Amino acid sequence: MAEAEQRELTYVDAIIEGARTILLEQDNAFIAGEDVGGAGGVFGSYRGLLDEFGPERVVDTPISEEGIVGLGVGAAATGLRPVIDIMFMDFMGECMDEIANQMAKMRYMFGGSAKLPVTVVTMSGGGRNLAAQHSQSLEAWLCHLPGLKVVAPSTPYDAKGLLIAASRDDNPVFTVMNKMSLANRGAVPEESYEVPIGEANVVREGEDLTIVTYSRMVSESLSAADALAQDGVDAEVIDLRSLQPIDMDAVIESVAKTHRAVVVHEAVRFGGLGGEIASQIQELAFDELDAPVSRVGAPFSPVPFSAVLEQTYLPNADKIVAESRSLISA
Amino acid sequence: MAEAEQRELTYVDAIIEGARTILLEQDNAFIAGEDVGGAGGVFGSYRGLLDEFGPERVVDTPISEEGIVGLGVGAAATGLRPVIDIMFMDFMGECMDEIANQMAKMRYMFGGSAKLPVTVVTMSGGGRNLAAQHSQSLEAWLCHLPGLKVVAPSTPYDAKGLLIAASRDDNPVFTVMNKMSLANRGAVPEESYEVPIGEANVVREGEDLTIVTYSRMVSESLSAADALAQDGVDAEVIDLRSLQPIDMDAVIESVAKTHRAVVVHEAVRFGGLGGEIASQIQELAFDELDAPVSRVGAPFSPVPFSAVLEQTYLPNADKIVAESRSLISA
Amino acid sequence: MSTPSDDVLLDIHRRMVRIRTFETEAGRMAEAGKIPGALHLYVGEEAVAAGVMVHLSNEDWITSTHRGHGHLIAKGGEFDRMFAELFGRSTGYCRGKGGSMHISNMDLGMLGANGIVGAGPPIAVGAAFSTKYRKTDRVAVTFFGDGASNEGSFHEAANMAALYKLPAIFVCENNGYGEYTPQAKHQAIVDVADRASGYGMPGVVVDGMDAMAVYEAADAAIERARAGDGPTLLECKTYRFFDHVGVRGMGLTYRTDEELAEWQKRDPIHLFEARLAELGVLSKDDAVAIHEEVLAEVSAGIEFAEASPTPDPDTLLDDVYA
Amino acid sequence: MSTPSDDVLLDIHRRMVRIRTFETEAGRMAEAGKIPGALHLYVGEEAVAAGVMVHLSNEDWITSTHRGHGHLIAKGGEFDRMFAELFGRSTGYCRGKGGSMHISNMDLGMLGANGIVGAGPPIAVGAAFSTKYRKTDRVAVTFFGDGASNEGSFHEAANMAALYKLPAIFVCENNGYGEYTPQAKHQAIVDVADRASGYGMPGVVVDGMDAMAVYEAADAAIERARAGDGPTLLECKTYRFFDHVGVRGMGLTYRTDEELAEWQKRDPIHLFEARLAELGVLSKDDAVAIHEEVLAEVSAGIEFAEASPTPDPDTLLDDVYA
Ligand SMILES: Cc1ncc(C[n+]2csc(CCOP(=O)(O)OP(=O)(O)O)c2C)c(N)n1
Ligand SMILES: Cc1ncc(C[n+]2csc(CCOP(=O)(O)OP(=O)(O)O)c2C)c(N)n1
Ligand SMILES: [Mg+2]
Ligand SMILES: [Mg+2]
Repeated sequence: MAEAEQRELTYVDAIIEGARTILLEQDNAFIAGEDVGGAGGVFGSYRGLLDEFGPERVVDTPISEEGIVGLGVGAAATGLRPVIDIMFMDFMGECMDEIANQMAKMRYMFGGSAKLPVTVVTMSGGGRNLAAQHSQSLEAWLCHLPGLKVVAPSTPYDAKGLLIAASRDDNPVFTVMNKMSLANRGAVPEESYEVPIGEANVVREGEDLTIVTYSRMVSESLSAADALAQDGVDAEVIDLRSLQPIDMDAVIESVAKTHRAVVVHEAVRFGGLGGEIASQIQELAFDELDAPVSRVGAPFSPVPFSAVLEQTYLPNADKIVAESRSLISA
Repeated sequence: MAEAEQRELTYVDAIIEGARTILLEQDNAFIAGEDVGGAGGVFGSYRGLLDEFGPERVVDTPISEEGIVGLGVGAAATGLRPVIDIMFMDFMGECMDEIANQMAKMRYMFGGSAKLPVTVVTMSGGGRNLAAQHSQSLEAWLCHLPGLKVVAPSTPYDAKGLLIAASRDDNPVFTVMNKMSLANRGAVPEESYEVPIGEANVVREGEDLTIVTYSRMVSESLSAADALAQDGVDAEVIDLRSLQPIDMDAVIESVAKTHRAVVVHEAVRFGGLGGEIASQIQELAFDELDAPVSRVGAPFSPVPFSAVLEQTYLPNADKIVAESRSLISA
Repeated sequence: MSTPSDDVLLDIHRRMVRIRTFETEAGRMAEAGKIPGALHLYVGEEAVAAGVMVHLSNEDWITSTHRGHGHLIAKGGEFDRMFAELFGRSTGYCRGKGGSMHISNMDLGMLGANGIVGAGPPIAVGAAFSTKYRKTDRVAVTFFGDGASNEGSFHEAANMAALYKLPAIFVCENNGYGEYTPQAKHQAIVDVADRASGYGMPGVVVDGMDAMAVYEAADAAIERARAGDGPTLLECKTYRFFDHVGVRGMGLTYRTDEELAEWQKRDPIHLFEARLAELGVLSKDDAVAIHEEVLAEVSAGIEFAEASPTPDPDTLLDDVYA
Repeated sequence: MSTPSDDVLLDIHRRMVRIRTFETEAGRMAEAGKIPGALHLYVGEEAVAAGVMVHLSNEDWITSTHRGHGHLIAKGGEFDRMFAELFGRSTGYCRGKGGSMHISNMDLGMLGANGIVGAGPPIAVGAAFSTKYRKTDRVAVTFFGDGASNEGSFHEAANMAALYKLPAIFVCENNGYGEYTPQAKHQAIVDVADRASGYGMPGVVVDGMDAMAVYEAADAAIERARAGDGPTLLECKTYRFFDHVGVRGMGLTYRTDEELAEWQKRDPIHLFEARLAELGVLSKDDAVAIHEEVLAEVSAGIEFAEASPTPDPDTLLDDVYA
């Protein structure tokens, strides 16, 4: 890569740049959501776009999530390429019908005659003391719905590249961003590029253990890998990036080498995507496994407000290390 | 059991009897939902109750799922014991906020000061050519939500007993009924009784293989077990009955005996509850397993309309047999 | 507003007859066990679909409901592919994957029947946004029932349409019941159109059994939309002559035979034929001929469907993704 | 309607001062980094909570919003346990699990602040159903913003309340903005109260900066509810003096200093104190004394919170289930 490309951006600026690229490249693309225009998004992730592209293409909406997603479905089916913002992932409860029964199924129900090139951008995760209704990681709901694609970038590079890829995809794609990652910095090329949907990224190579993860837990897993290295345990870390479709080939290849796997996500462990991944690993690589596939996720409670409770609640490097150690000694 | 108790009822009549028992036993209980009163429920599951208990206690509602669930939340928090009907499970998309962010979390967010004794009754499953929006099995969404309990009766006996247990529980409980089971007959005692929430039922004992399942797939699994018996494979079948909490002790006890397990549900396989169960089995009984835990579920598509496609789509005894055979030969 | 030409009057009439005949025969097929699943028939409400749709072209969009055949027929749907869909055949509009509740045709601008009550209005708002974004003069019409007007989705869509002055028309087909629940037991108002002012759009009540009245009111609403003046809520008072599902349905006693008979006296097709006869546009004999012609087409459609293959099981996973 | 006694007037005044002082100090604490998470302050809108809540007892229920401290204080919330909650301490009303957005007290009939815009109205309908079911004369009041009036949940709840003639009062706190979006950019109407007729309930607009006007309008609505005549939509025109979140928030330019200054001239506490002085009910000196007294209570509350322990991590999984 050329020097010029080593420019660093924050995760939030990478989202802005991705969104801007979409509006520049695709005449039929527009952004709609609560406070995406005048306010530039409550996380700042659309800052400046209203001024540059005007209110036809950067559309402030009423607080009407079902209406907003329906707008995206109807506009996409009739030839536009909407980028729909659902401010917090927790608010999906207000629009799951338009997501699950319309957006995900319209093409299939219509026998293939409709095309739904809609991108949904939303924020997941805890860590900001926002309590039970503003801190959830509900990607498991989405990944269970045939017809949707789901990506979850962990870095500024992936945030921009996956957002652009999502917008170019002719299917509904959810880009699940993470609100604790907004200020993280990383290299982001200025030009337009795609991170292909469905390809995992081996972010650390290792021999002893595979950590399969995504979103904010990638950095926690890398920290955990560093700590494990001190003990002489060499962990491989896979950033899935795409959750639906999911790159199980990359996971199985790694497990065939390390013979041990731990699946890590911030979402509640019970019923989270980790169950699917762990199940598939043991289905596909049973004979390779020297120990059960284990999982790290949040315990079975809503996200608490108080910092001490929230920090106890959230998965982190320490918990990944502990789970990995017990896996190694198993 | 005495002779008198061998009375048989259909699944739908068992629901009626359960609902009637609740209204008879609990003054603060009422039923609310679309067409539950005048029409006795579109599946007939509340037939006669309006006449017996009057419109204060059997309440027809507008088509307003979010309002209806909110009614249940507010009424439960203030001292009543609502039974809320969501006609088809597919319609949960219209009310997931009141389910996920209010009902499931209110108690926790309030530090324990609120109590939410609300029962939700809903119908799941395909097989009736009702296509993509009236045939889903979305229990995985619910089981991922701390604060909710979820049960899924397979027999008339369990339908009545779990419904009564749900209504006596001081927590929100979803009783996920199955629309293809409505005409099934089985022994149902006339008196009031509970099927305890959280206890699985070993419905067939066997030595070679454990089939873990629930709802309508219990009968398919029993048929599969019969077919397998012809091949000399002796399958144990566990009807989970309760999905949250889930009786993993019963499952693990069985797997420790059979050393092989297949998890079966009608829901889409990817991201379904089967992933959680299979993961837990290999976590808790890794050394007992002679083969990977396998899963039978629906393929990754919406439910199609046409009978030939729907029958291809739905999990059934044949598919369970095939999966079991490959597990045995593994 | 100009009075409709004879051609337009005959066009409206034919659309109504097409719906009536298709639906009546579909009901028969269902009773004969040839149509699986749930069938919500439009008989009695024909004047609404015909009176609105005659104003639209294939570039105008509509969203429909569970009771959607009438909308599709009025928008130009062909009997053969419609019956094929209801029968679950691979030649159906949805290749057998949708059935009655999802029947659709994108080429005709018909964004699908919908199994979810109230799901249509937000989608229509998206379609209206789309035509405005592309600076066309096309409109989007969303049909929904009195029952659906109590869904939050209607509210959100209506507010957004008025806010953005979108070329959307909200057509409430008020047939007095949501399933088996009479309107008085699902809302405390008589006219759904009263909700319009709460969004800042005009609300109009029209006799939904009178195709001419619907035609005129729809004309005004669509003109308004095309002129950039925003949406209208058009409530059409109508009645379904068949049961909620199928022809006679569950045999419930939620409505009386007398009530039905009273409304049947105002059968929209009879009323319109009388009017056309009065105007000298359509003689009794001509009307009979049209009914027969359409019935022949319907029969041909049924034959086509019956002769069509069921979907290849291998197509199960097709079209989940583009 | 009877004119309020001096005691009632002083009661309203004190409730307003309690809110103002609590919120101002909470803002200060947040800026000092002592309150984690998001803090939506009620300063400027005190007349609404006070004018409504003075009619209610602990047996009447309310639902609140993300901007909920004012409602809880007016309903009898105590400063010490409120600050403890905002600080995330185990002595807080929610034992540190809820924080500002979920602060609640069931004993006071306060069904929680709510992080989900529009989630409250359906819950209030449930509470109103409950009081009616048990044949008490208690009511349920739901507070919600102009922005929230565009959520489908409001629509469904309003329709149900009117249909069942429930003792519910829908209090819209129209402060002209949903976050950073002015009302004109989120709905095409000026008065949210115009939506009432679409449900079959009266809609009333009142000056939300005038505690007396709110008092009177709330009195009528609550009386109507208690009499079994059903719900009312009461829209209070008000303004928040602080930003959407925190005191000065994101420093956006979505509203002007002039607009703020214009509204501050009609500070509800100043207006009411002038009125009480005119009526001879409260002298300037007495008012100052009350402010000081309340400030002392607030300070004590903060001290209590600061001295309180953080929750024991072992309580994390408590109270997920009963
Ligand atoms: C979200 C949702 N809730 C409930 C239903 C079940 N349902 C199907 S049709 C119907 C009645 C609809 O009434 P209305 O909107 O008046 O239309 P009509 O049937 O009278 O044409 C109901 C409740 C549904 N399909 N979707
Ligand atoms: C369902 C949902 N959508 C969006 C948000 C984000 N949000 C929080 S407050 C707010 C504005 C609410 O406006 P309004 O109802 O007028 O209340 P105000 O803040 O003015 O008191 C928004 C959009 C949310 N919390 N919940
Ligand atoms: Mg109707
Ligand atoms: Mg506001």
